[in-house]
This record gives sequence, structure tokens and C-alpha cells, in this order.
Amino acid sequence: MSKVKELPGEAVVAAASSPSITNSSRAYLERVRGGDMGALPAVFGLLVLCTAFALARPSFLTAINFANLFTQGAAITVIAMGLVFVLLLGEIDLSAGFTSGVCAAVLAVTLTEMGLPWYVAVLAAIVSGVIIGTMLGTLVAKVGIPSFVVTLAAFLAFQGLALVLVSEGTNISINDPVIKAIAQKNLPPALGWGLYAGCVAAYALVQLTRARKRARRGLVAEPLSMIAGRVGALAVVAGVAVYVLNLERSFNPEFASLTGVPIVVPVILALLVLWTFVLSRTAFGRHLYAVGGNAEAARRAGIAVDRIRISAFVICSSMAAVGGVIAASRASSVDPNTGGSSVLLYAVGAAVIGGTSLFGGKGRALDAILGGAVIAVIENGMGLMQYGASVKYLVTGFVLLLAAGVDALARKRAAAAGLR
Amino acid sequence: MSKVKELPGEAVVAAASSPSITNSSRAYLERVRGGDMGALPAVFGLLVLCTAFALARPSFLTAINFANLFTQGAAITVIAMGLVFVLLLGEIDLSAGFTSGVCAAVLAVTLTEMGLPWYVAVLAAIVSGVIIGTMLGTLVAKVGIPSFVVTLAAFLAFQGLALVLVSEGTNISINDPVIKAIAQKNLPPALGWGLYAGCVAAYALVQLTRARKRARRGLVAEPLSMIAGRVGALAVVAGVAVYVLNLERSFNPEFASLTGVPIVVPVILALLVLWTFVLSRTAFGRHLYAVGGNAEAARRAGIAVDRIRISAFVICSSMAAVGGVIAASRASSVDPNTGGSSVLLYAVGAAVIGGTSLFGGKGRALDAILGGAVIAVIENGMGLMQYGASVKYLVTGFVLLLAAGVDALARKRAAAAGLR
Amino acid sequence: GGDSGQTGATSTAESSQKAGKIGVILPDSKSSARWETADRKYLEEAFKAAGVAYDIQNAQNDKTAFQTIADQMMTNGATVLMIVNLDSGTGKSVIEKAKSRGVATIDYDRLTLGGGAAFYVSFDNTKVGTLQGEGLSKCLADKKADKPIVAYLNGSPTDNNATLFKQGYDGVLKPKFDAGEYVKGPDQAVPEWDNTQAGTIFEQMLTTEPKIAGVLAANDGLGNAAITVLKKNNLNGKVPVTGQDATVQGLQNILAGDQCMTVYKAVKKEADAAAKLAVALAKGEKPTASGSVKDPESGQDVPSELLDPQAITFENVKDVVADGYVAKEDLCTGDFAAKCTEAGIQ
Amino acid sequence: MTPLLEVRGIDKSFGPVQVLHDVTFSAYAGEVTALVGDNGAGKSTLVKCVGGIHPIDAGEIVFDGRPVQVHGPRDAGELGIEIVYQDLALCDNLDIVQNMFLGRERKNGLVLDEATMEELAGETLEGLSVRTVKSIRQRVSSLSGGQRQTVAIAKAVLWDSKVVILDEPTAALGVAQTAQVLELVRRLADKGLAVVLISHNMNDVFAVSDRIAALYLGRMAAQVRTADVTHAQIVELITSGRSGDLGLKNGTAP
Amino acid sequence: MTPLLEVRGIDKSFGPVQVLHDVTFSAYAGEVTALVGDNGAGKSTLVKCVGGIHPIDAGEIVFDGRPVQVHGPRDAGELGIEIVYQDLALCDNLDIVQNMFLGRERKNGLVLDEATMEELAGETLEGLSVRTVKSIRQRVSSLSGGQRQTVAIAKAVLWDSKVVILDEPTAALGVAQTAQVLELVRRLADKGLAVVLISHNMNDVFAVSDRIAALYLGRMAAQVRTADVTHAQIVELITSGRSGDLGLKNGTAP
Ligand SMILES: Nc1ncnc2c1ncn2[C@@H]1O[C@H](COP(=O)(O)OP(=O)(O)OP(=O)(O)O)[C@@H](O)[C@H]1O
Ligand SMILES: Nc1ncnc2c1ncn2[C@@H]1O[C@H](COP(=O)(O)OP(=O)(O)OP(=O)(O)O)[C@@H](O)[C@H]1O
Ligand SMILES: [Mg+2]
Ligand SMILES: [Mg+2]
Repeated sequence: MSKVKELPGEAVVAAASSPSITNSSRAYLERVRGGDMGALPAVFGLLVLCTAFALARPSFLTAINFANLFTQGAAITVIAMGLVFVLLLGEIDLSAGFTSGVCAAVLAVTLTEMGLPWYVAVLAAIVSGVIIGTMLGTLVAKVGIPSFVVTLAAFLAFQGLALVLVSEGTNISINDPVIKAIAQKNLPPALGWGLYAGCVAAYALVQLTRARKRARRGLVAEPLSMIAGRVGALAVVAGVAVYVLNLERSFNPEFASLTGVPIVVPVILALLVLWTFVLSRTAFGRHLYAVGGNAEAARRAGIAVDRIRISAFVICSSMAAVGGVIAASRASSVDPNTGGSSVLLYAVGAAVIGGTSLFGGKGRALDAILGGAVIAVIENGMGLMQYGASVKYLVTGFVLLLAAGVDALARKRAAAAGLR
Repeated sequence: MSKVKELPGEAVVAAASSPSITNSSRAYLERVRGGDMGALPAVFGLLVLCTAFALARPSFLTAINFANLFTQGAAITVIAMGLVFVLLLGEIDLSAGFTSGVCAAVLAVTLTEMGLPWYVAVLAAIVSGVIIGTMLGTLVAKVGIPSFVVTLAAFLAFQGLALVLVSEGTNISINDPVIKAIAQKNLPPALGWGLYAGCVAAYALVQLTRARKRARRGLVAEPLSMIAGRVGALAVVAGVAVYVLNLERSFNPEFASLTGVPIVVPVILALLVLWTFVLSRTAFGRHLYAVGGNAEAARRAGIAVDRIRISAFVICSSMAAVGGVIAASRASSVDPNTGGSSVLLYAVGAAVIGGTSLFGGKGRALDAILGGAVIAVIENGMGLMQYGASVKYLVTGFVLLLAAGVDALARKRAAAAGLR
Repeated sequence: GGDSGQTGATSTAESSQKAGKIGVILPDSKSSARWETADRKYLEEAFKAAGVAYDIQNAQNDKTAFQTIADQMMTNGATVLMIVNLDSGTGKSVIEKAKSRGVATIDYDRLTLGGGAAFYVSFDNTKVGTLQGEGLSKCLADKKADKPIVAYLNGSPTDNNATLFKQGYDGVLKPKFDAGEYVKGPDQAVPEWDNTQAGTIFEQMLTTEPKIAGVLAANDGLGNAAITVLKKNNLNGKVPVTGQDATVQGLQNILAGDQCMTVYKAVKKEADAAAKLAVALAKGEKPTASGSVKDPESGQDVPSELLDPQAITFENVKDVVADGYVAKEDLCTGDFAAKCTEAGIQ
Repeated sequence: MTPLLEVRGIDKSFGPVQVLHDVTFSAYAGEVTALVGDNGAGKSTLVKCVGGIHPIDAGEIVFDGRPVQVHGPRDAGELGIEIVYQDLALCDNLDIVQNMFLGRERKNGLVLDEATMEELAGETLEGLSVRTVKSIRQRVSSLSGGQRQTVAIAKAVLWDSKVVILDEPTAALGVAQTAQVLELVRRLADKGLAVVLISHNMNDVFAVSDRIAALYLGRMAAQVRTADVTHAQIVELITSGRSGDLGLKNGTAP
Repeated sequence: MTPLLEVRGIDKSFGPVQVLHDVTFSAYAGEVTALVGDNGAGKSTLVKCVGGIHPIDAGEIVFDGRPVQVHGPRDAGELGIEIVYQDLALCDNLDIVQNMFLGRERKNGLVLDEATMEELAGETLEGLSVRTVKSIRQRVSSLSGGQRQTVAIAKAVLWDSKVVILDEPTAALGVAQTAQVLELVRRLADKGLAVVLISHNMNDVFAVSDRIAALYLGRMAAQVRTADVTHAQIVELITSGRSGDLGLKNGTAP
């Protein structure tokens, strides 16, 4: 998460060339006071939601429910993370949901009908995603058809493709233990703690090295106290999460124990770190923001805009493929509805709730996590509420609006203060 | 359609303040040569589609199929026409489909359960649309939640609302003859010809009066020959259409005769004229384009941007209500799925295919008709092709891409020539 | 599927010069695999055997598309229309339009209320629900459950058939709830029969009510979603789950002991009965049906062929294979081979 | 003589950065007041505060002797304040006529009176000697830099207003057009309007202005009569905030 | 002496409107060539044609004696042509450093070398005397007009290029900054680069240029040595296309 701090979305005022403003913690507080809250509004909306559900249904706060949250939200979050790249350019991919379905079907077919090992199947699924993304991106960037239309066509075609792959509507069961483990099994508690220690240490190291390097070159660097604060916060929050996830949550522990961090958690974390790194630390990421912010300026700066566009679609579709694998793992089956119904809208919604703009130029991998968490909490909480179908729809819509409203009001304050 | 010619999308070069360029027909040809083709690409895409289907299935060209096209595409086209207003501002309304469902349900309930006359029911449906639009617009404009999120929440909530209205999974039959007539009956042939004559005459009159007025004030006006050409073209095309629709198309005419222009056609025409007038001839329409083009500039010009935003959502939702009434009429029933499945995506797709931009500032009511026609022709043609489920999806996607591709390549040429 | 219907149509065009053309509209391909894999196949076989031109299309759960397809079939010259309606309203408007053009209609699998089709061929949907309710009761009795908590995983809230299934199993289980024999647990509908959402819904049911002892899932897909969650919590096999459609997945779950029962609808019988009527109508004959069903809306008697669904448990899985509905090589893969032998499948 | 427009003690921050410090400034009817200052001194920000684009943190705006609240551009427009912003604020998707009448369209009943608007726009632009605009029905996106600027100026002077503020109106203009605009500025002031002109060109400033106000790093260094100062003094005020007796003392207001 | 950059007989139309008619223009290494002309004369369009933004309808571009094809900004960049466009073309959502290195980021392996870029950007900006930028990590959207212009100029001179074209670079700049930029322009030419300067300010043009090319309504009226003409002659060329022997004869090329 360290990388997120310096994304274009949040120009770090502290890194001033004049040394007049030095204390970056003061600067951060002033920024918050001034209305530029970064991820705070989304986190705040999330807290409001969780509190409401916890009050309404105490079982919301159980360890098992906490663990469920991760597996329930994983597929949407991963798809949303891919969509961020396309949205960053001001494009859209309506077919991301069914892309995940098609790739899940490819996985299922290679796994069961062709009987190949799990890693070949996963590879096949992701390669399918890459191919799909290349196709979509080329149609958008080179032929110049609006992405809405291209991906609407793909949305239709991929439903047909999924039907063909699962032979006109049958369900394919997935029995491979490795694939099933992704969304259904947990890390051994010890490994969970080990991972925790590793992550916190790595984070601290990266932060410190950066600050030291900058200081050595005479550039304004974050003071040690700030870094310590951030690392500390991460350590505490992640520590509590790992602790809770390592609690026993089986209904009949004497019969079979159920503990540990779900395997999807490190998977999502790895993807988050990867894409955050790409977006904020590589030239490719920089170019994505540039094309999204002002495609003409990017073109004049010599950036190969078409290539950037195509890459974004490739990333989006291959992340959709990963999402499809997770969904297949969770359902231990693939059918023509995998990736259908609400998946796409929820995934785009997750990215937008997290703060990604549909107009391009603004978005982070973390947004998908935050927004995905909001969506997952709503689905999870609503599942505990036992409403009838109609009331459930109504309340879900209302709750979503509430979470987004908290966030919007906070941002509005930021805009009023003249910051965008 | 006369109004369309002078929309901001197509600055009329002929209206130059210097009289150096006078011949507007030459100017038009030069514009086409230069790549600025207005509605031509969409029309061209449509022609390609029709030719392909006519070759594959001769029955595509029958009178009955031509009449079917109108009723099949009507609901989507009307909803798309409303969406154009929201898209013009760079916003989106994901709930438009279910809004049409909810309003159709309101219609059905007032009609059957409350036993009120048809005009009260239609009014109730449209008022529901207005209320929904006001709500959505206020949340977007005043609270500042992104429209994607607001309407996603509404998308969920309205599914619940529709379920409540038609009481969980049943459906309400509509037996009112007037409502059923809208999408199922035709005008008497004589009335069809009368309407035709009236429309052509009115068009000619409007064009001539405008040109005369401008000429009198010394402004550059269209030459008579141009106007005559346009009126003539309209007269021929519309004349052929009315003639074909007035042919007998019953399979056993002795059993029951089936002739005349479907009633939805004048309904859609009236809406087209109304909204084209609003968009191109009123201050409100001008302000819509301004807000969509540059909201900040519009605000600085003293335009009440929030009010414009809300109005756009109101128009969108009430047009969705009209679309819902047409859908209910065609199906003679309403159930919780009315307005669901592909309705929304097809409606937005129609607007975009017609040439409306998702980024705002560019779009016309006619776009919805053109795009709606593309969607309707594809559905209609595919219905004649007898494919299995999966192949049909695949081919539909491909055909949609083809139609959009023709259009995109034409527009790309325009962009290459430096025109946007 | 493919466009084999097309080839069938042309190859038989001359031989049945005076015979009409049959149009069939199937409802969707996602809520259940039967429509594309079974019904289409059996209907095509029957039509080809009779040498009648036909056109089979699928409305993909889209009402607008459903009506458009009906229009287009009539444009293409269909004289008999066999529909599986998506809801009675659109069904009715299609039937009325057909009638007004002198096209004969058959309600296939679902009765169009107030539509007045010439014939109705179906399984009894309420009966399906009744079998599910009875099956679950039996499994719970076998497990000797004491005041078991029963959870409902209903079909799509917008699907009228889901309502009929629920009527059926409620008819069996509600008396038991009222008598205090069973305890009514969470009761939720799964939008669009979506198996992924069903997983989340059931997971949350289990979080609120960990002691769920029986699950009435409306079809095999939903059942499998519940079983996956139960497996994760090591409860599979201990909590009986129902299903419907006798899919390979459902039957495998039964063989594995994770699912208690499914409902098998002998689609071939249904398709054959309907095809017989349709072919006769297309040839201008006046066929008759064995029974009739009273349309609750119009009060008219609709001539009907009604078929009985069959409950499938471990003991009679072999019946489904013997019927040819599911192929042994699809069912008895890998670990299931042993179970197949055990269940007496050859 | 009371100023027609006066701002008093305005503070404005963007997040942690304070851009205006206690700025006081007045514009008098019938006079051209030049507002000068280095790049980033806060001139445009001050104008945007007056125009209601940015809310102010502290201070007040006094119009014609009454304190007024300006919450948005509409309020400013109603007071009779017309502004040409530096970042022109034109709608690229509209044509020249449409932009010039934006928000104040001429109507015949409900219908837009395009003919009248076209005539009026044509006349106004003629007065600003733009010869190269091919058609006033051309979209603004296709105009050259100077043409855009001319449209923005024409848009602002089309109306009966009491205060006209021009933020670097001649920056992109050619020699002849610049002369025309300066002449227009003088004419507006002579008609009794209060005109505020922001410019980096000292020749222009001295040619038309009656008073000069100099901003230095967000503080008002001095507001003086043009006749009382020299070219050099103003440049000194701009670059260092003080010049002899004039200007800021040690970074605080005089 | 062969010119480093030469365009010959360029025609350019936007739809039905022809903007450039048979334009010929050359820029020499080690010299500053001023390109002048009225608003809408076609200066920016000519520059955009050279930069590959607009495709040309006819004519050719000759670089260092070889005819070259410029199909896009990348081609221009590879030839060593660096352009500051009038409509600055900055990414509002990126900060100053990010904009300055856009498309040519410094890297350490895969990773961006932010520290080096920050240092370099800081130094370059320092040289252009921008004192009011609070932080070079500030987003470009929050900059004042002059600050944006400075960033665009700094971006262009950061690179080793052979031709630098500046389209009205000083339009929004203050007195001191303008002086700095003119000095920079002279310095670049003295380093052996071919510099093209577009400006409406005749004082600036005469102060730094070696040659002057005047466009009139899309035609090249004349290209002359600065030393050979007077201020008044150039103004006449700009406004009427001819001046004595110089310029267009009856609207055709000389
Ligand atoms: N939205 C904003 N957020 C943060 N800082 C801003 C914002 N707008 C302006 N600034 C800063 O405020 C200062 C003053 O800007 P302003 O545009 O008022 O300058 P100016 O005097 O008009 O300069 P110029 O002559 O270059 O136009 C600048 O340092 C600028 O960076
Ligand atoms: N994309 C376009 N479409 C149509 N006309 C255009 C387009 N771009 C420029 N023009 C026209 O071409 C002419 C020349 O424009 P250009 O921008 O080159 O002028 P310029 O010499 O740079 O003027 P200025 O000094 O005002 O910047 C103008 O009349 C302008 O309206
Ligand atoms: Mg300024
Ligand atoms: Mg220019």
C-alpha cells in the first residue's frame, strides 16, 4: 500500500522544492482539513455500513462471517481491479463479466474434459483473457469503434461462447483440489502470521529506503515519525485481521477445525501490490494516467496511445480471467451464468465507489479493493437480514446509496475547498 | 427532421457572415468529401445490415416484416431517446430499463387493480417517471454521488419495486383496448396517407419560412433548390414507407385484414419532433449541450447547472415510462422482468451507435432512432436466421460489431481530416 | 444446437409440400440445461422423423426477444407455434397474434393463463415441488433429525415456475412447520437462478443459522451451490439437499451422498407428446389429447397431455441413465465410477 | 468618490496553500483599473473570487457601497459584473454565436431567435476586427488562440453591465486586435463602467489605465493612480513588492 | 547554407476551409526565425503540420536536406523537433515533474527514477525564474496561466533537440519571465539549434530573431532577415500581406 501514497491523485505537497513546508504530517492533516481525504471517505462509508449491520445482526461480527467476506468479494474485486485500467482511460468494458465466465469455462474444460493439470488450466484461462483483451483493445484503438459498442457486442458474443464451451448450458463440476482450494481453503495459521510479518517488514523497508535515498539527494523526504506511524497502523490493522482469521470458526470444531487466512487474501494482496507498483512506479503506469487525463497531450508527448489502450484492455480481460478462476473455485462449478447477471455492474460499481472516475485519468488499484469491500459487505450483510426478494432489492439499493452518499458528501467538501 | 440540420454537431458552414461561401449544397458535398458525414455512417451501416439480411432471408423484405420492425424496436428507441439527454451531460442512467418496468407496473396496477381509465393510467406511469427522474437527478446534482452509483442503486431498488407492484413473481395482464392498440394496431390506410401529407407539408413550410425570414434579414439562407431537394427526398422515402405499410400483410386476408402504419410510428415521430425541437430550438436544449460540453463554462455563463442536470434525468425517466407503456402494450402484460435483461444495454447501445457520445456534449434525438433501428434490424434479422442459442449470441455480437465498424471507419476518416 | 434446424427444414421442404411449418420457442439456456441439450434434440428428432419443416429458437429469457421471435417465425411461414412462455402475459399476446393469423398454438411445459392455446403439454410443476418436499422429509427422517431447521433456496423471484415449485413443497412442509415437527429456517429467492449468488446467499443463511439441518434447493444448480458451502464447513452429507432436473452434477452429488434427491422429468416423453400434436396440426389433422387442464384465469378447459415427474435418489439414479437422459460416460467419471457400480448403473 | 466594486481583506487558500492574504482592491465607475503582478501572484484567483467561482475564506465584497454575497457566477451576473476569464471558459462543442449568447439567449416566445443573435454577434465581432473567422457558425473548437480570445471578449461586452473585468484579454491577440481591444476598454470606461484590466504588458497598462493595483505574492503591494507612478516603479512593485515609499514593508501590508 | 528545417508548398484544409496555401518556410541552425502573422493567419496550423498533429494535404517537409514523412508527434520527436504548442497540451491530472518527463521518463531498470527527475525538473524551472510555484509536485491543474506556460517551455528545452518551435511562449508571462524566456531562446540558437518563435510582440521579435517570416491569410507573405526590415514594414506585412516590394502580389505568392 505504500505506493498508493504518491499516486498522481494525491500530489504530495511535502515534496516541495522550496524547503518552506517541511513537516509532512502537518501537511497531511492540513490536507484532510482542507478536504482532500484520499481514501478516507470510502473507508468511512465502509465503517458506517459495518456498524449498521453489526447492530442489526450480531452474527455479522463473527470470525466466520469475517472470513466469508473475503471469499465472497474476491471475484468482483479482482475483476474491478482490471476494470480500473480501462476506466482510467475513460473507456468501459461491459464484457468483463462474461469474459470471466468464458475464461472460467476454458478452465473447466481444460481441467475436466481434457484432464490437464491445474496450472495448465489456469494458464489457458489467463491466455484466453489476454487474447480477448487484445481483440477488444484493437477494435477500440485501431478501428475506432466506441468501447461501449465493442464490449456490448462482446457481451453478447461471449454469452454464446460460454454456452458453447459448457455445451449449451450444462454445469461442469470442478473437482481439482488445488483450484477448489483458492477460494475455499485457508492458510495454516502459522503461515498467516509469517506472511503478516513479511509484509509489514517489506513495507517498512521500502518506505525507509525511499526516504533515506531522497534525503541523501537533498530532496524533501518524509520524516521518520510519519513512516513509523504508517507502518504501525498497518501492523495493527493487519495484525487484528490475521488474529481474527486464525480463530477457530468451525461449527463443530471437534469434528473438523476451520482456521486461518483464506488463500484468496494473499492472492488479492499480491495483485494489489503488483498493479499499484505498475501504476505508480513504472513508465507504463504514468502513460496510462496521461492518456486518461489528456489523450491528445499524451500523443504529443510521443506516447503510443493505441498501444496503451490495447494494454489496458489486455490487463482488464486477464484480470477478469483471474476473477473467473476465483469464481469457479468458489462455486466448484462453472455454468453459462458464471460472470453474468450482476457481476459486471457490481465490478464497475466497486471501482467507481472506490473513487475511480468514469471519465478517465483518476483511479488506483486500491479503489477496487475499497469499492469491492463495500459491495461485499452489502451483499454479506443483506444476506444476514432475511428479507423477501423485493424488500431485499429495495434495501440493497438504499444501502448502496447510503455508502456512496457518505463518500460523496466528503468529496464535495473537498471540491468546495478548491481541490479536485 | 428539419431541426436536426442545425444542431451544434453540424455547424452549418453555409451560414457564413462573409458571403464568400454561398452555395450550401456544394458546401454539404465538400463536408461529406472532407469526412464530416453527420448521420450518413449510421445510415450506411443500417443499409449494409439490411442488404445482408435480405440476401440471407428473402422474407426479411416482406411488408409484414417491415411493419414488425417498428413495433419491435419502439420501446428501446423511446428509452434510448430519453437516455440521449442524460448521456449529453456525460452522465448515465443504468436504471432506465427498470424505470420503464416500474412505470409499466404502475400502469398495469392503475388499469387492472384500480380499474381506472387508460389515460389516467398512462398519466400515472409518466408521473412515476417524473418522480423517479427528480429523485435520481437530485442525488446526482445536489448530493454529488456519481450517476453510475446512484443509478446502480436505483437499478437494484427498482427491481424490488417492480416485484412489490406486481406482487412477487406473477404478472398482470393488460386488457384495455386503447393501451393494447398502441403497439399492436395500425392506423387506417387513409389516415396514414393524411398524416404523411401533413408531415411533408409542415416540413416544407417550416423550411421555407426559415429561409425566407433569414433572407429578408440579409443573413445567408439556404437556396430554394436545396430545400426542394430535402423536402423531395423526405417525400419519396416516407411515401414508399407509407405505401408498403398500407399493403395487405395478413397471411389469410379473407380471415382478417392487416394493413396500415403501426400506431407506434406516429408516436415515435411526435417524440422525435418534440425532442429535436427542444434540443435545437430552445434555450433549455442549448444549455444541455453547454453543460455537456463544458460544465464549468456553462456555470460561469450563469446557467443553473444543477437544474439542467435534474431536468435531464426527469426527461430520461419519463421517456423510460413511455417506453414502459409501449412495452406493456406490446406484451399486453407486465411482470417483474419488464424492462430487465438486455433493455438497458440495448438502449444505451442504440444511443451510442447513433452517434451520441458517452462523454457528453454530443447527441441528438435522431441518434436514438438510427441506433434503435440498427438494434431492431439485428434482432429482427436474427429472428429469421434460425440459429441455436449459442450461435445466435455469437452472430448477434458479430453483426453488431460490423454495423458499428462501418460507422467507425467512416468517422475515423472524418477525424483524420481534422474535423471532430 | 447449431442451425441443424435449417438443414432439416430444407431437406424436407418438398416432401411435405402441403404440410405446414412448426415454430418452437424455447425459454432460455441458462436456468436449466434441458432446453438446449434435451428438448431441442428430441423435438428435432421427432420433426425430422415426421418430415415436417421446423424452426426452433431460444428467447434467452428475454420477453422482447420472445415476441420478436414469434413475429419472425410467422413471417417465415410457421403454421404451428409451440411456445414455452416466459410469462403468461407475453405468452398470451403471442398466442392472440397467432390466432388472429390462423396459426395453431401449443403450450409446451408452461400453461399460458388466459391464452387459450389449442393444446398444453407439460409436467406438473406443483407436483415437482411436492416431490421435492416429500423427498426432503424422507431424507430428514432417514437422518433421524429432531426438529430440524429447514432452509429454502427458492428459484428466481421473477419466475412464475419458481412460485409453482414453492407451492408444491410448501404444501408438504408447511403442515410440518405448523405442527412443530420441523422448524422453518431462512427462506430466500435466488435472482435469475444464479448459482454464484446462491452460494453467497446460502453462506449467509448458514452464518445466521448454523444449525440448518435440511436445504430445499429448487434445482440442482442451487443445490450444488449449497453443497459447496456445506463442504467448506464440513457439513456435506450431514445436511440433506434437494434438487431438480437430474443434471450430471446433481446425480453425481447424489452418488457422492451430498445431495438427497433430485426430480427427473422425462423430457423425451414430453417432447414426443408435443411433437406428435404439432406434426398433426401442421398436417392439417385434428388431433386429440388424453386429458385437460382448467385454465384458472379464463375458466376454460385446455386439452392437455400431462406427464409425471419422478423423484430420483441414490437407489434409482440408474433409471435416468437407462432412460438415456444422461450418458454413463458423462456421469461415471473418475471417482464416481465406483459409486456408479454401487448404484447399479450399467 | 466610493468605488463601484470593492473587495476588503480577502483571504483565500487552496487546501494548505494560502494564495491571497488580506487583499483589498477597488474599482471605480468610469475608470480603468489595471491589476498587475507577477505570474502566480494571485490575480486570476482574486478575479475568480469576485466572480463567485471560488468561495472566499475571509473578507467581504462591497458592491456600490453595499456588502454583497457572491455564491456563484449567477450572483455576479445579476450584480452586473461581467468577466473574461484567463482560461476562456467557452463550450468547445458550440459555435461562436451560441457561445456568445450562452445563458442569455434571445427568444421569440419559446423558440430561440437565431437570426437576431447571429446579427448581433456579427456586429460585435466586426467591431473587434476579426477578419479571419470564416463563419460565425463555426465551432469554437476550431478557432485559433486569438480568435477564441476575441470571442470571449465579445461575449463579455455584449451585455449591459456595470463592471467588466478582463483577465489578460490581449495575451493571444495580434497588433491590430490588441489596439482595438484597448480602445474598447477605454470606451467602456468612458461610458461609465468600472473596468478592471489584468495585463503583463506595461505599455498597454499605462496606455489605458487610470489606476494601477499591484499584487505581490498574494498581497496587495499598492494601489495608485497611473499618473503618479512611472513604468519602472510598477515593474519594481511587481518583482519585489515595493518601490521606494510604495509597497509592502517586510512582507506585510503597507 | 541549407536550412535545418524546411517546409515546401504546404496546403492544409479543414473540411471545406483551406487554411494554408502553398506555404514555404525555412529555419536555420544557430538562428532564431520568428513566425509572425495576424490572428488566424495559420501560424499554429503550420506548426502542428510540422509536429505531425495534422496531416498535410500537399507539400513536403525537408529536414537537414532530406525529405521526411512526419506521421505523428513521435516522428517529429525522433527527428529532434521539440514544440511548445499554443494550447499547452499538459495533462491536468499529473504534476509538474510528471508532465515535464512525460513520454521520456528516467528509469532505474523498470522503476521510475523519481528523485532524478525531480532534481532535473527543479533545476530547469529555476532557470526560468518561477518563484511562485509552491511545489514541483503540484498538479498542473492548479497552476496559474503563466506557470503552466513556464512548465510547457521547460518541458521542451529539457531535451537534446535540434529544432525548437515555440508557439507564443511568452503570451501569459510576466515581465521578468518574458525576459528569461527570450534569453533562453537566444541561448538555444547560440548553441546551434534552429529556433522558431511565434509571437505577436514586435519588440520581442526584433529583440531576438535573425529572420522573420510573415504569414498572411494562410499564405507566406515574405521571409526576410531581421536586419533588413523595419518594425513598421513587418506590421504592414502582417496586416495587409504586403509592404512596398515585399509581400504578396494580388493575393498570390511573391
Ligand atoms: N485550484 C488551485 N489549487 C491550488 N493552488 C492553486 C489553485 N489555483 C491557483 N493556485 C495557485 O495560486 C497561485 C495564484 O494563481 P493565479 O492563477 O491567481 O495567478 P495569476 O496571478 O493569475 O498568474 P498568471 O499571471 O500566471 O496568470 C499560484 O501559485 C497557483 O499555483
Ligand atoms: N480544426 C479546425 N477546423 C477548422 N478550422 C480550423 C481548425 N483549426 C484551425 N482552423 C482555422 O484555421 C485558421 C488558422 O488557425 P491558426 O490556429 O493556425 O491561427 P494562428 O495563426 O495560430 O492564430 P493565433 O495568432 O490567433 O493563434 C483559423 O481561421 C481557424 O479558424
Ligand atoms: Mg492569471
Ligand atoms: Mg496560434
